[in-house]
Amino acid sequence: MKAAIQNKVVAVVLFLAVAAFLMPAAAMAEEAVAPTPAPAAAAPIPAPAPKIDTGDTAWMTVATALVMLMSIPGLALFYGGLAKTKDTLNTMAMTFVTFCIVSVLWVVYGYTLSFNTDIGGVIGSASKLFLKGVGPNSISDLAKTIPEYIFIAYQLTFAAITVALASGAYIERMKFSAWIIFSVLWMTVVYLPVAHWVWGNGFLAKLGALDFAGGTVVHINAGVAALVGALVLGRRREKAIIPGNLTLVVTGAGLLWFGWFGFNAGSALAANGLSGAAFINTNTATAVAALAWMFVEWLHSGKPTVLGLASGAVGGLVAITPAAGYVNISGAIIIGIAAGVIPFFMVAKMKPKFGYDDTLDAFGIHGVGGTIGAILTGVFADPAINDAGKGLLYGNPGQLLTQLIAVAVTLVYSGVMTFVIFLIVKAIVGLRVEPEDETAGLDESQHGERAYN
Amino acid sequence: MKAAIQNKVVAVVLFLAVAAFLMPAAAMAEEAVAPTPAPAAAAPIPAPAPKIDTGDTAWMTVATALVMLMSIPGLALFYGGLAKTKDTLNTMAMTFVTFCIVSVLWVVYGYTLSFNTDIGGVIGSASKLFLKGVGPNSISDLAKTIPEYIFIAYQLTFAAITVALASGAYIERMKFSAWIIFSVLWMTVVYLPVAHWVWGNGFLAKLGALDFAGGTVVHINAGVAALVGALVLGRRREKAIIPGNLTLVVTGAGLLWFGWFGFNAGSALAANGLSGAAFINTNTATAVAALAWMFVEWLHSGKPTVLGLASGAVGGLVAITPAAGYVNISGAIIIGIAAGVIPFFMVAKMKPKFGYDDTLDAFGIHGVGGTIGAILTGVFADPAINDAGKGLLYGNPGQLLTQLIAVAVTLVYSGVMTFVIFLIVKAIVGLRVEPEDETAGLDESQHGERAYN
Amino acid sequence: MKAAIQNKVVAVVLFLAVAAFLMPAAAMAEEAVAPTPAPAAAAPIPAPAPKIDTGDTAWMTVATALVMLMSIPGLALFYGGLAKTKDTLNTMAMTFVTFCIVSVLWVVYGYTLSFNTDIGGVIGSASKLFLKGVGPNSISDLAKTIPEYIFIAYQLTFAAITVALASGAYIERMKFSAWIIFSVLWMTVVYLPVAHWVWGNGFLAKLGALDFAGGTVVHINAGVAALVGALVLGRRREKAIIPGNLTLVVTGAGLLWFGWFGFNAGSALAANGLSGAAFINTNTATAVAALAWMFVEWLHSGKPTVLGLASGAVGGLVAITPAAGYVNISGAIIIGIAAGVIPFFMVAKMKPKFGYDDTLDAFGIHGVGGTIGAILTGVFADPAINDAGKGLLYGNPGQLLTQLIAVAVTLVYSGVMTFVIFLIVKAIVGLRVEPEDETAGLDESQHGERAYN
Amino acid sequence: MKRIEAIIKPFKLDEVKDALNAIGIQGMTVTEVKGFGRQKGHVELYRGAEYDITFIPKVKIEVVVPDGIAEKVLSTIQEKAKTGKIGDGKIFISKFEEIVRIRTGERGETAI
Amino acid sequence: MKRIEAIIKPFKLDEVKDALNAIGIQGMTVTEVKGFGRQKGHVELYRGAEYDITFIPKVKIEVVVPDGIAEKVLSTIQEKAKTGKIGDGKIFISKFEEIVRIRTGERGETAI
Amino acid sequence: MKRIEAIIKPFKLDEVKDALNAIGIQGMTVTEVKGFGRQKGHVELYRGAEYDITFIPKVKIEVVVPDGIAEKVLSTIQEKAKTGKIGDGKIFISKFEEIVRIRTGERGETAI
Ligand SMILES: Nc1ncnc2c1ncn2[C@@H]1O[C@H](COP(=O)(O)OP(=O)(O)O)[C@@H](O)[C@H]1O
Ligand SMILES: Nc1ncnc2c1ncn2[C@@H]1O[C@H](COP(=O)(O)OP(=O)(O)O)[C@@H](O)[C@H]1O
Ligand SMILES: Nc1ncnc2c1ncn2[C@@H]1O[C@H](COP(=O)(O)OP(=O)(O)O)[C@@H](O)[C@H]1O
Repeated sequence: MKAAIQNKVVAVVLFLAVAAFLMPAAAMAEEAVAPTPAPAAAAPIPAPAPKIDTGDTAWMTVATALVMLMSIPGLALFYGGLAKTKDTLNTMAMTFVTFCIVSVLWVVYGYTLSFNTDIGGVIGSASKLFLKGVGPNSISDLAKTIPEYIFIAYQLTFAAITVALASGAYIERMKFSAWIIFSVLWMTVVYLPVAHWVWGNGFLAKLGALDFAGGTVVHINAGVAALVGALVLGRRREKAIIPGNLTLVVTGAGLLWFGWFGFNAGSALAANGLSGAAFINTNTATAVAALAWMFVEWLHSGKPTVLGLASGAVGGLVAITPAAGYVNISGAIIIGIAAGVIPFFMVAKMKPKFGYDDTLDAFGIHGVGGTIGAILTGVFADPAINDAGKGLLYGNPGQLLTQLIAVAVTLVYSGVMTFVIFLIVKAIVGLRVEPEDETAGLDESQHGERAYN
Repeated sequence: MKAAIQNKVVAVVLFLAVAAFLMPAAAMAEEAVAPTPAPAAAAPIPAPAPKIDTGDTAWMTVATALVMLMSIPGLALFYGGLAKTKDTLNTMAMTFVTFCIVSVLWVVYGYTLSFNTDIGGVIGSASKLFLKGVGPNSISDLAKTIPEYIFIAYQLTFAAITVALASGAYIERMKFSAWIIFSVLWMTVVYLPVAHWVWGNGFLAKLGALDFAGGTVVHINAGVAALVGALVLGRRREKAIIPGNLTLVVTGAGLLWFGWFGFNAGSALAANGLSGAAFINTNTATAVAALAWMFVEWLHSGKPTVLGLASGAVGGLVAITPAAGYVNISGAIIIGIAAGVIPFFMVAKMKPKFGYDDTLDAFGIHGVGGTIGAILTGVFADPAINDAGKGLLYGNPGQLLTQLIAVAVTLVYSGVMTFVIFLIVKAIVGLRVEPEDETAGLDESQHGERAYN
Repeated sequence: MKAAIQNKVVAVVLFLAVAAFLMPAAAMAEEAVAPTPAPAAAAPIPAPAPKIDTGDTAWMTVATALVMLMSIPGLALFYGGLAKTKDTLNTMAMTFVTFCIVSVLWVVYGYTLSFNTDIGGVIGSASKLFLKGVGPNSISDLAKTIPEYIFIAYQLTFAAITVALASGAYIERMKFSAWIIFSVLWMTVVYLPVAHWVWGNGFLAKLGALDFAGGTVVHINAGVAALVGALVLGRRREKAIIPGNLTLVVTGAGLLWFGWFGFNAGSALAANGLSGAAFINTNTATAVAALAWMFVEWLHSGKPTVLGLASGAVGGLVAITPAAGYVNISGAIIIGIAAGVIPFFMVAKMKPKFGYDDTLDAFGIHGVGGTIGAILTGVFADPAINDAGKGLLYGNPGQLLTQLIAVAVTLVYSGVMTFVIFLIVKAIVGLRVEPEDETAGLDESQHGERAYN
Repeated sequence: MKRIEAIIKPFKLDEVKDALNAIGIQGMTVTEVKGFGRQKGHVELYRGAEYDITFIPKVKIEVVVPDGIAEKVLSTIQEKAKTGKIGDGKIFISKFEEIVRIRTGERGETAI
Repeated sequence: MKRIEAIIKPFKLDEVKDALNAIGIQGMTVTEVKGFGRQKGHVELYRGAEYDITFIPKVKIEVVVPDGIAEKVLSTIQEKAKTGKIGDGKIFISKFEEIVRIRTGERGETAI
Repeated sequence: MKRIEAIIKPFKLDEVKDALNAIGIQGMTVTEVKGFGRQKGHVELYRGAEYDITFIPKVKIEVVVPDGIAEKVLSTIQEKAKTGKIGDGKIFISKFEEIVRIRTGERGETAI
């Protein structure tokens, strides 16, 4: 038994090394895809000469800490509280371990492959492995008023939570060792390229796709992975969501909302009017979505639930993410309504119909919400808020098309790759725990712990 | 049953619309009250030419997020943990839903009616409904170094938590639908004008009333509403406070303390020496009050309780709120002592005597604490800390009088209006849940959920 | 009984007063120790002319709030969740009350004795008792771009958490009154001088000891106090760690990690490339240590525990603390590995051997982790990151020696003084609760409360 | 001596307890249980989707009384715990051999 | 009428419940308990160090049934709750005097 | 065979358990309960104001033993659980018909 585990552990470590050096190569292979170049700014406010500004640095340092908080304990609490009591710790551990894994891999090879000089629109140059050449005075071309170290850390937190989000669809049945290997592979093979395509001057950026804070890169990406993984894993023995502790869910939702200001307003990469716009758009869409979900549920199921309020809020946060720095307040309100109503019907009506077992609706909320946001950004992007984005309503139907392309590309790439990765993981350590371990709870079987004693 | 709820929901939505447009009119009616003008600065540090400063913007962006955190999950945890286990979720939901409601109404009509150009000292002009005309480059005259969007969001968080604070007096018996309607009405009819009077260049500002971060606008205002509401609602069937989960209370208290730095130091609307003074005054008064409450309780009841520490801390935070940017460290210490001792006797001795059922002492702590702070500000305001404020001790007895007037006005206005609002709510949906539902717990009856499974 | 308590309370209060004025004297006595002067900068980035920078102020204001959060609720949750359910509240109360006590004493005499003008390398001048002469425009020579008020508050939060850390070794048996008196004495007699020696231009600073954010001052200092105290207190009746609520532990660990960015990156006392380096080093070492602990435990005990992940993360945070602003990313990774592996064996193998009862391993993690960090800082300090520090690897073996001296001095001084203080406390109120109270739980016996109802 | 065990709806506990005190019952022991009977569980909604919960929270009351007043106790509980809706619960009566008061060592009826 | 009490492993509860429903059992009461027997507690690891936990979580099932089907219930529980490992638990059978359905006041077998 | 049920103060559990092990008791089941008796609840203080708590937390121990050693078990529990203060609790002894060990199907004394 121990031996078995040792092998698994070794496997993990080995793969980690391999992955690190396969990547660039793997990346080249895709070069073909790269289309006609055309500049696009990830940081909407162009900063003339690179110079560290203490105010922008102060804000982005805090923003980075805020996004870290979204994972631990934010998402860990939100997901952990929704899991059955006997699976609470395992659910929290999935987010915790993933944040740690990505943190390490990011400084080793993640940052350089996603945000270093673009290679053919597909991947970043490997020249900054282990942050080679980066020092306290370095500044990235993608964030010209803050230390590169902060930019690296900021992007790290996005990579980490994206992987962690997918876990919501896998909990209550997936082996912890399988999850660890999945995190390494998925972050490497899926997140890095997609982040590069959209934010690292990759081909989607060059296409002019708008994604202020991660509708496609983060939420659609993770949402699709969630769906595919849930299908490969299969259904749990006890289907229901039986939230072990809803006070944790409310706490987690609150911390996510709080941290999301770093996520969205921080994506301006500076402290200015644009970050201000992203801030108030985020709060507005979130509040609207929470109320929308609550009222729809009230009419539909007869009672307004606390879980509904929290779910709607998260739906709103997700949907406003790509739009936060592009739309005006009316746009934010409309996106909020859509984000409260559509995911509700998705998880309450569609899911039971289709019958896939996405435990905590990572697809229903993040996949669907992200898609809503990405598309509506193409509709409501208001040049008066950010001249980098002009939507359908403001006479630029092309933008909507671009958005659809970006969504489709992410959807297909993430879907296919996730499937492949699951097969690999299955081959290495297997995917599901033993039936008896599932009934007894994963806290006991995977960690030998109980949440409450 | 469903139909019944539908009607209620509709009612809510309708009123929301109505209120939005009645307000300005309603406001005019009060014009008479407006006294002789006389300038007064809400933001104590006058910024010469309006220009966005990245440092101030960084701080105020974070401060806004911090005050948001005070509501969700801060106050939700503090109140939710004190409620009986069977009422925990409903208590959390009250704060959650109110934050969402106020967030929406604020951008629709709240901001413009309270902080837009003064009309006769009574209300703000309605010209910025839906933030009309506000953009990334807008700057408010009330905060000349940060984007108006951030100023709007910052003030939003104050409005939201003020309404939520009152819920502490109503929990364990009030219908959720009644609370929703109350939130809409009270924020509209009570909070908006009072905030305008004190901070929006309204008549109290012109009178020269000092309220650095909300002793009158937030705490007295909410505290009086709590008392009046508790009297109208009547007593619960099971009187006791039986804290369902004191670990949530400690967590909530900690997050409130943390967020309150944004509340008080943020009220300098800049990152400077004054925000620094407000910061250390806040921490000092809070610590002193927590210890004062603990020691008094120790002597009085034989044991120092954790709830006592937490309650004292909140009392200190409340009392230092109006004074934070005006007094020196000795003033902060004295205010802290008063805030630890007086509320203790208020809730431990007076409340049982009077026999009103203010479940979580929203009046005993916020109403009383806010009054202590508002009055002592008139005594200890030290021009060496902030030349905008000069108290009795520094040769300006008039200030004390002004403070008393501000307290009295808020007290009467909030008291009367809250009473009227409760009658209206009662007429629309009724105030209390059925007796059986109260015994079974509001989580089950109002939301169909249980905190722990 | 009540009388008894009264006397105790009086004793506390009295001592508090006495201590305040004994200190300077007591300090003089130690003057002899002071060695040859030699300048050393606590704030690694020398700011030319003292002038408040809004960006630096914004960051340091937030950093201060973040470190406050580490104590309440961060540490309170981490420790409280690990305690037995019947001792949870008492454990949380220890951190809570200590933060309050230190907050008050700090503005009374703590700040001036540790950070005011150096007297013979041993203690600070008493001229700023009650912050005399400090105003909104004051700036400390030790932090030239932020208001002195913020610098005072920032250092306050370090003093508070250092005392609180030691409680982890004492819980489940120590009288609450004894802990209160201990907090007052230890902060006064141990923390103030040591902080001055290293950060207040005391003799260790002059020696050139490197301690970026508190490896010696905070963690070794508290860790040794923990060990000595645990030995004096003796073993508990029920030895085991039986974590009452591991969800609180994960939450606490997350908040500690989050707040630690303020602790480490904030120690640059500015928002710049150095704070950026400290930030990413902190995150990297923490993630590596968490994974290291988890994998070692997996191999050693057969299962990766959630408690292991959290413990490793804290170990990493501790170890990187003194090094954060001096080492490069490779240094951070190596320190992380050491911090994950060594403390694991310390608590899993050594502790049972030695048989002392350090309940929550305050020594095993903070004492040991702090020592690892302090020593490795002498090895890996890279002048390219911070020219104030040059380690063995970069041709300066002397630094390693200096680090060892600093560690030894702290170790001996803290150890001896803690022992003396425990004898004094024992004489005043006694150390341990009654056996029956220990079995019944300290929540009931010390506070008359239960965590969950 | 008889032991009377009743499984009732939690929110009825206080009413039943007060009524039993009123008729002079010396003591009582309460246990939180869950169960099902005619009342076949209920439906809960999470995110709009329905899930069946088989077991419903109940409380079990145990009272030990002298034979004489058993019937009285029985009827008191039955009357107070009754809502008329299914799920009201059951009362079990059994007899047992001996009772001891730990504090004093008394046995039999005096120990009740 | 007989009362059958079984102390079983928690994760076996659903299986046993379904089996009992299958043979037409009307109701059941479940209590969370902890205990030890042959299975003398277990070892838990915190921070790598071992600690003995004497009591292991179990659930107690109570079913009241007419004498006739007692044996059937007994064997059903025994078969479904069995894993063959120690710690499987015990079944206790006792009889009692009377049962009352609170809702209706019915007594005896009809009240089960 | 006899079933001995004791309601004791929680902090006495370990002492009683160890004493019973010492006299060779094979197994035991423990349930958390709350109750009142002579000891009429207690007062708790929240924010300085007093509130009555009727029910006090207790634990119920159940031990099934051969008739022979019942008395011994009884006196052991009584002695170990006793503090002399009210609230010490009660011991109930009842007999029952049959016991089955789930793992093996054994019945009667051998199954204890
Ligand atoms: N045969 C039984 N054996 C044990 N407990 C039972 C039995 N029948 C009912 N109960 C207990 O009584 C509770 C209420 O019983 P139920 O049948 O739902 O109400 P009613 O008696 O009104 O039909 C159930 O939840 C269960 O705990
Ligand atoms: N003599 C006893 N009296 C009361 N409960 C018992 C007794 N023996 C066992 N139990 C209960 O049954 C559970 C399982 O018993 P155990 O002896 O461990 O399994 P097995 O019957 O397979 O040996 C124990 O945890 C305890 O709760
Ligand atoms: N008549 C009774 N029926 C059921 N349980 C009882 C009865 N009397 C006492 N108990 C239980 O015993 C516990 C202690 O009893 P109490 O009377 O307070 O102590 P003492 O026996 O020392 O007077 C009570 O909390 C209750 O759980």
